[in-house]
Amino acid sequence: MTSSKVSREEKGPIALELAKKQKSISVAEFFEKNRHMLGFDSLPRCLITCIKEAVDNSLDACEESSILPDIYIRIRKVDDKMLNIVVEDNGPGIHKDVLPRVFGKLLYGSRFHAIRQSRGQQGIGISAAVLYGQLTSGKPARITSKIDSKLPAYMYDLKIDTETNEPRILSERIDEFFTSKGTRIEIEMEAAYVRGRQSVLEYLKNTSIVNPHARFTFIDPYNERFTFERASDILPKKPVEIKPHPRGIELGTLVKMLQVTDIKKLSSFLNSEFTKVGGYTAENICREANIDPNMVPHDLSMDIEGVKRLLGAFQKIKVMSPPRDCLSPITEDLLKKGVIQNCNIDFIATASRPVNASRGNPFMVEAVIAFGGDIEREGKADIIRFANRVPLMYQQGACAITHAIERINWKHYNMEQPKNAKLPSGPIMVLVHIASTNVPFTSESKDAVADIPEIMDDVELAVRQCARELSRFLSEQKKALEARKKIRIFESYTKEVANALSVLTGKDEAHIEARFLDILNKKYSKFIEEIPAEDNAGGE
Amino acid sequence: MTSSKVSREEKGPIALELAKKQKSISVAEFFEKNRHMLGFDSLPRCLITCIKEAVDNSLDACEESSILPDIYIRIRKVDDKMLNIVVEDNGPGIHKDVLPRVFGKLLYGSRFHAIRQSRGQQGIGISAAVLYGQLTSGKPARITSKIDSKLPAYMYDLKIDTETNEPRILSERIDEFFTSKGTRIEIEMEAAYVRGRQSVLEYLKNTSIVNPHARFTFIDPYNERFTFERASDILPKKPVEIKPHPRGIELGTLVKMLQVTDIKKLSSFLNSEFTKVGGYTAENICREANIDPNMVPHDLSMDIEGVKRLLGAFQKIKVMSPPRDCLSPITEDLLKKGVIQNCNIDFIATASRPVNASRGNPFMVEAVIAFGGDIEREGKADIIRFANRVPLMYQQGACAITHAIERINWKHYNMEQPKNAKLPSGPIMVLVHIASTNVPFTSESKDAVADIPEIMDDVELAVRQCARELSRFLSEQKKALEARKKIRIFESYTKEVANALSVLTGKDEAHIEARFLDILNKKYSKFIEEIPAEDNAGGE
Amino acid sequence: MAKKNDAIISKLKNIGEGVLDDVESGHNPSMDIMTRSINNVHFDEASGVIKLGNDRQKRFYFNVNQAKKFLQTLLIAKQIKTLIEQDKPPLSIRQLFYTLKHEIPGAGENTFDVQEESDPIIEDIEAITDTLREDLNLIATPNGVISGPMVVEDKTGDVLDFTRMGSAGGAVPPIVEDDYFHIKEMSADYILVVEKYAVWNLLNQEKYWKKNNCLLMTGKGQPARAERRLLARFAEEFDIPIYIFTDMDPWGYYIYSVYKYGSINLAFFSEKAACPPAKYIGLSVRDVMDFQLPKSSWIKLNDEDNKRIEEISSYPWFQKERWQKELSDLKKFGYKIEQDALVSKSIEFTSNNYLPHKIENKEFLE
Amino acid sequence: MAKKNDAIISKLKNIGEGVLDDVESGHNPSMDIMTRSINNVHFDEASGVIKLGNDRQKRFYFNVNQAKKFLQTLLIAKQIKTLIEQDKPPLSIRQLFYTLKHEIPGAGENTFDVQEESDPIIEDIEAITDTLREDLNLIATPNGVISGPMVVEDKTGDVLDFTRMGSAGGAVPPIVEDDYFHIKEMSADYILVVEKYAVWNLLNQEKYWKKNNCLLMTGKGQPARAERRLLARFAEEFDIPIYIFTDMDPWGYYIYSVYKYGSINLAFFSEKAACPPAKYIGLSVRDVMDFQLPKSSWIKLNDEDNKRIEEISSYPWFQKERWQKELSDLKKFGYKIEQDALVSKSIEFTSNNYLPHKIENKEFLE
Repeated sequence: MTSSKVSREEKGPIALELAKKQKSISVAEFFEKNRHMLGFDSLPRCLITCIKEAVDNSLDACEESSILPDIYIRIRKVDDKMLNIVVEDNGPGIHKDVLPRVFGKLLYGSRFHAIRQSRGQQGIGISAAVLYGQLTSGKPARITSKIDSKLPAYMYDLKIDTETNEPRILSERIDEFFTSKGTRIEIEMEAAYVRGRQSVLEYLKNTSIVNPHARFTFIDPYNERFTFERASDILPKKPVEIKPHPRGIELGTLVKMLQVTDIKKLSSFLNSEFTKVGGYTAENICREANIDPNMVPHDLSMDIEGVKRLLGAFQKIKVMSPPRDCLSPITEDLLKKGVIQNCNIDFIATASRPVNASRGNPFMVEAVIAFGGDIEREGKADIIRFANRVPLMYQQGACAITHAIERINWKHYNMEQPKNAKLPSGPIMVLVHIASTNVPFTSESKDAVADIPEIMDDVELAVRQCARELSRFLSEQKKALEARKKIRIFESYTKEVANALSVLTGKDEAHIEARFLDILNKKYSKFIEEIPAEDNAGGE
Repeated sequence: MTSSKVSREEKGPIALELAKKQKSISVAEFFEKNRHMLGFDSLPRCLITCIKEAVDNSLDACEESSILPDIYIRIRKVDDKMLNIVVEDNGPGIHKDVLPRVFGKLLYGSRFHAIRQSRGQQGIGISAAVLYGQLTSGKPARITSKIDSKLPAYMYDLKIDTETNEPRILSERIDEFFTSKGTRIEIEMEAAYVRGRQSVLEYLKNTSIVNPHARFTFIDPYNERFTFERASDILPKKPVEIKPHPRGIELGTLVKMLQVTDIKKLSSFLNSEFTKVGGYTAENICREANIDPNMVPHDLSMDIEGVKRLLGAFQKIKVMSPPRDCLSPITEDLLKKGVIQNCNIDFIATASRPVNASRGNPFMVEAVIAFGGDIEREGKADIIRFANRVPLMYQQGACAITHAIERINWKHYNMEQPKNAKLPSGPIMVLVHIASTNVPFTSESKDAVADIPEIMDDVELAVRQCARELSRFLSEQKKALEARKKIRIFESYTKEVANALSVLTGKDEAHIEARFLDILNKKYSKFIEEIPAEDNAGGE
Repeated sequence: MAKKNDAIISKLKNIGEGVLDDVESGHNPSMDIMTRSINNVHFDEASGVIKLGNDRQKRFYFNVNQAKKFLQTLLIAKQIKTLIEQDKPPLSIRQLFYTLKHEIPGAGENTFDVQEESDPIIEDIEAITDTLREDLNLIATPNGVISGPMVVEDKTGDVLDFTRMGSAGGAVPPIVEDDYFHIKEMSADYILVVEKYAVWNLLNQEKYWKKNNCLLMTGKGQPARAERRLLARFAEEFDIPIYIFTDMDPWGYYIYSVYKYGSINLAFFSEKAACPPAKYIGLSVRDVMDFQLPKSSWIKLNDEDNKRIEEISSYPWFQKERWQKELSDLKKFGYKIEQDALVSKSIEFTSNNYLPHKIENKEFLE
Repeated sequence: MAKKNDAIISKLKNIGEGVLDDVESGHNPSMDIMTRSINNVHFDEASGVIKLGNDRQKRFYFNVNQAKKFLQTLLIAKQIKTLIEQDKPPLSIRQLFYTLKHEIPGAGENTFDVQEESDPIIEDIEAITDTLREDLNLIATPNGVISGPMVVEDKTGDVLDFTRMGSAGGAVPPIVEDDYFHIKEMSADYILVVEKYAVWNLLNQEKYWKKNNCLLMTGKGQPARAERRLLARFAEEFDIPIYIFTDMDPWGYYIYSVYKYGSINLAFFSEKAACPPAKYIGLSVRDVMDFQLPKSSWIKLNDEDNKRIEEISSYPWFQKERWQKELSDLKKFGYKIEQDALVSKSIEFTSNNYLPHKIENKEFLE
């Protein structure tokens, strides 16, 4: 009652007072407060996130510069809570003019506006690691980079000023000991090193599967060294940057494109600003939308109804799928090699879907099912998820890949699936890789792909295709096993039958047995398979 | 092989070219591309997210101004895909100087830096709805606000310029028809109206449970009107803004605080910049940390090891829990009323945990378990989650509340829990409310609380407390039922016993029966309950 | 005797020869087996007996569903032939089973695991060779006992007077063919077959057979082959009424029908072991009212009982109007009563009241 | 006779009086029940018999775990008293069960649902009243048949000559006490008890009893009360060897021990029905080598068999060294052999080789 009484004493509009409190928030402050969104929550996860962001950047940089990646990761224990992390690559290095912002400013990067597959995209990841490091250790990150063998290596100690979201350089000097081209980052942070399913080792193993052209060397806190060798010496084809694809583009985006273009003719605009739209297609689209192809795009942007018709025409007129070359699929062959190099298995099947698009972003799904060998026999199947060659280590239950796999009734594929279980059981490993110019993650920590219907459908189809092959393998295996068993049983029976017939008829037992075995060897499959509907002869 | 060949043709450092591509990204662009992170993914969800953001703002504004909220929500169908959404409140209104940025700029708000419980905090939500609206409908949002009955109402049509993250006002005029104080927002967007578990109606019902002081009026697309009346006329106590609590604060934050403070003496700094740290406690902390209490804070900020010792002392020296008044719990009483007003049930138990802190943020957990009545009998228990009086509608499986509840073995509480099931089955509803100055969501779409151990522990303890009460209720119910059944059976047996005894002894049957019933009525409970370990007399 | 055996041996040999012909000509070896499933069993209205039809089915060797049975059939045929040729005394079907049961080397399984496997194959061979198993030198364990005015000369030469068999009565031997069990005298006015030993025992203790000059027999529940075959002989050889007395439940009714008509399971045997003149004396639903049977002896029909009533109602030999009524009355009544329960009225009620009343008033079901 | 019955009635009445005393003094009514669990059963080395000890337990009425049994005990006591008083002929325990089975009004359940409920309570009353059930006017269904040189005068006055009982042998009556079954003559040299009817039948057909001047009996597997009591009488009354012949498996050994020592389940009855002089003639593991029993008749011991061997090994009456060795030999051998299987060596093997050899060489286990 006291508090509601206050509201009745009017002393001028409250809005005036409230307005005074309104102010802008820096994105660095925002993410400092919400760092769990970027994958910095539990201590083991903070470690993986940091390594993952650094490795992603290294791989992207090497590939853009056509260098076979060679990445070195080292973790040292500083004290009970604090770890020191080093990631070093043989990439092109980072120019000193941009280096501080690459590591010291959130939302700063080279790949945000490009429609092309890459690992990092938002310009957040590695800066977030720097942010988390300074927050928990109080210490700056140390970055060393050398961009040319003839030029010196520069070493920076830097922090992020969260109020301005700009880098603050604490020291800058030449590092005489850094002799080869590449970049090295060293961060100290609160984190924990663990083993098992969600560990650095597992992350590197999976990363190695989907990056068969990369070599990883890892020194763990106990000074043990692990090397993940290349399965291939060929760099993946560099994804090409493309224009947006008309299928799935949104009204607001289209309006904005119409507004800002310099092109004065609608059909030319369509032809040059969209991928896979030729002159003929552009004319068709305009006709379907009932819009003059010579109209000035900027004028059309004023007419929302007209733009909506144009959007409608995009759906109706058949436009070729987005080009595959903006994506960098692993290819079935290398996926197989990657898996086999890392795991002893009995069977492997792969599938890749054609390039598809969702919201104007091309994407492509690849899948692998591996079976048997050293894969854990007890419990349910393992799902291993990747997006743009990066393993997704957390939030399996929230991911479109998992959800798509769970839609499958595995019993149809000869696999065991306990009642109410969403996944099959047995020594099964399901790998799915989604390559896209813009993977729709559920959060910036990039752990789970959002439930976009087009993506889920393609994941399901790819996994089903592998499952069909596995099913054939399993049923052939079973059949072969049964056939062998049947023959063995018939051989055993035949001795008994021959003896009985010999007693009944007085004929020679050995001769009878030989005749039976003769038929068994020549025709057993025919006889065994022509099983009549049901054996009622006995009459029970 | 071709691609790796290219890498060997050196034409100056590649880093130079790469550097040219580096640039800043606007936060609006970022979220335009990643709008699923803000809860704009599936069409039904876009609708709920939009309404939720508007209603959150309205409730926050009313409460800050001590007004009992009266909120009107209307949804109209524009065409197959497009909905028109109106949310109108009786709040304080928004001053015209800040209104465009409140609705047209992401990361702009009044509550980000305040340590105090509120619904909105990041200054993202409603602007994101405006952004999504303009993206999908191409149309601006229309906002009307009146801050004083004597002043006119201003109406704005505005969009967000994503490249700059600033509002673009398309029109601004006085609305003669808007006569009472408050704010109204109208947005057109691609969205879908559905019924069921994740619907606007369910959202409003749950919102009404945790905001018993608010009235909601809802007009659905079929022109049907729903009203959710107040269960209480008393406004919740306004949460008070506090300083950070030393327990759980992070090294980096502490360093920053030491750097920027104007206070010249460490002990005074501790005393005035932290909640619940008095002069005596401040001295104790310094002593424990082995730091001179008269030291200048800024000097200490240079000595990371010293700051670490200070942080260690924060953990060792006992500091009182954060004050409860920065939070606005619903209180057990009103939670009960809210549930009972919305649901016919047989039993209800509530629990609330003391205020706790995680990473310097105070939080508090309240829980309710309701049983029986109209609650669905088949299938598993319903979990209803709330954070800061806002229902969490999506991603139940990814939420700390769910995970904490799933840690409980419900069989210990007399409830059925099928093998491998994570939740009990039966007519059970579990409600959990987390109130915090900063709820750690897993993503900006605010669907799920991150797995912070302190929060999970408190959720588990609160739910267990309710579960114990329910368990007692269930076992008493069962006991009463069994006792009634036992007496009835003994009455039946006694007729037979009396007859047999009469035949054996020749005594009067009616007399024998009467004597037996006499003992049964007087002493049955004593006799029935003194059951010896096992009945071996029969000797099978 | 020798001639009869020669014929049987030749039939058994034929089975083997047929199989050998198939093998020599490269065919999948097979045997013709009389179909004993319900489809090939019919109720012959004229003779009032359940009979096996003429349908045959091939049993193949090279067929995973049939191979084991094929083997088992040959094993049993072989064994029977051997035993007859060596002029051995009859064996039980259990002994036959044990003489053949062994592990098949290399197959990891036994020729037979349980007697339930060999029993139906013995029936197959009975049908193939058109010979009762008793003539194949096989016997089933009998359970019955008899008392009353009958004198029998056993194959052993012993003369058995069934009026002088004491409290235990005379046991039914495993083979009751005339050469084993020659009935020299039979002066009973009727034959009363009682389902349960306990009831038979009570009647025997009260010398019911003496007071009523009848033959009193029990098969101890569902009768074995010997009791059925013996009752068939009584019907063939003596022109006196035969009454069947069972529980008032579908299981009791069915025991009556097995004595009278035979059974589907042993359709081949039924032709030789049915007793068409048998009459059902009770308990029947009418009796509950007529004799005021106390409610304390009623037992609720359970699901299984009701299911069995449905089944029996559909059998061709229960289609007579009186029986359909009895079955639907039982269902309506909702309770069953066991013949033992008559003792709850009084111990002597069965012998002094119930049976004399029913016989005097000819209250039978047929 | 009347005096014996008076004593029994008085004992039954006492049960009721005790309960009434409790009620009248406001106590929870109870009865003293002899504990029949294994803890109160011991093997009496001196007499070589399993005996019931003196432990008693109270059975209370007002105790949800015991109330139903309490009621059932009174119902059965009442019924037995009534039947004796009315001088009725003995009933089977099944008949007794049916006379008492009915729905308890208001309780939604029956006094008894299955005979397994009333049987143990009959045993309780036997123990309370220290009276064999046969004297309580109750009988169990007998299964046995006998042939051989014995003449019996039955209670009916019939004189039964067991050398003249034909192929079926003479049936064992339900009550074998002297007043019912008076043995007038016994000229056998020994008594041979055979586990299985099929084996008994084969020996009987071959007139084994005549050739060897012995009494040939079978209980058809696990013996019923009458067969056990009869064997006990033979031992009490005649000084001739008694041999038990069973399968070579723990079940067969156990049947031997039941005849000889009695059983835990019927410990009260055992004192009166044990036959301490009985000797085990076979099959035993030594026989496998001695008689070269063919491997085809061996059957693998299954888990249940092995478990049973373990159990039997721990029984006090199997502690003799020879028996412990037999049991461990069986386990080591890993196979069991059924007595029926001897026919696979030759049909006459049992009577012409096996049994004579064993008896001549006194190869018994005791």
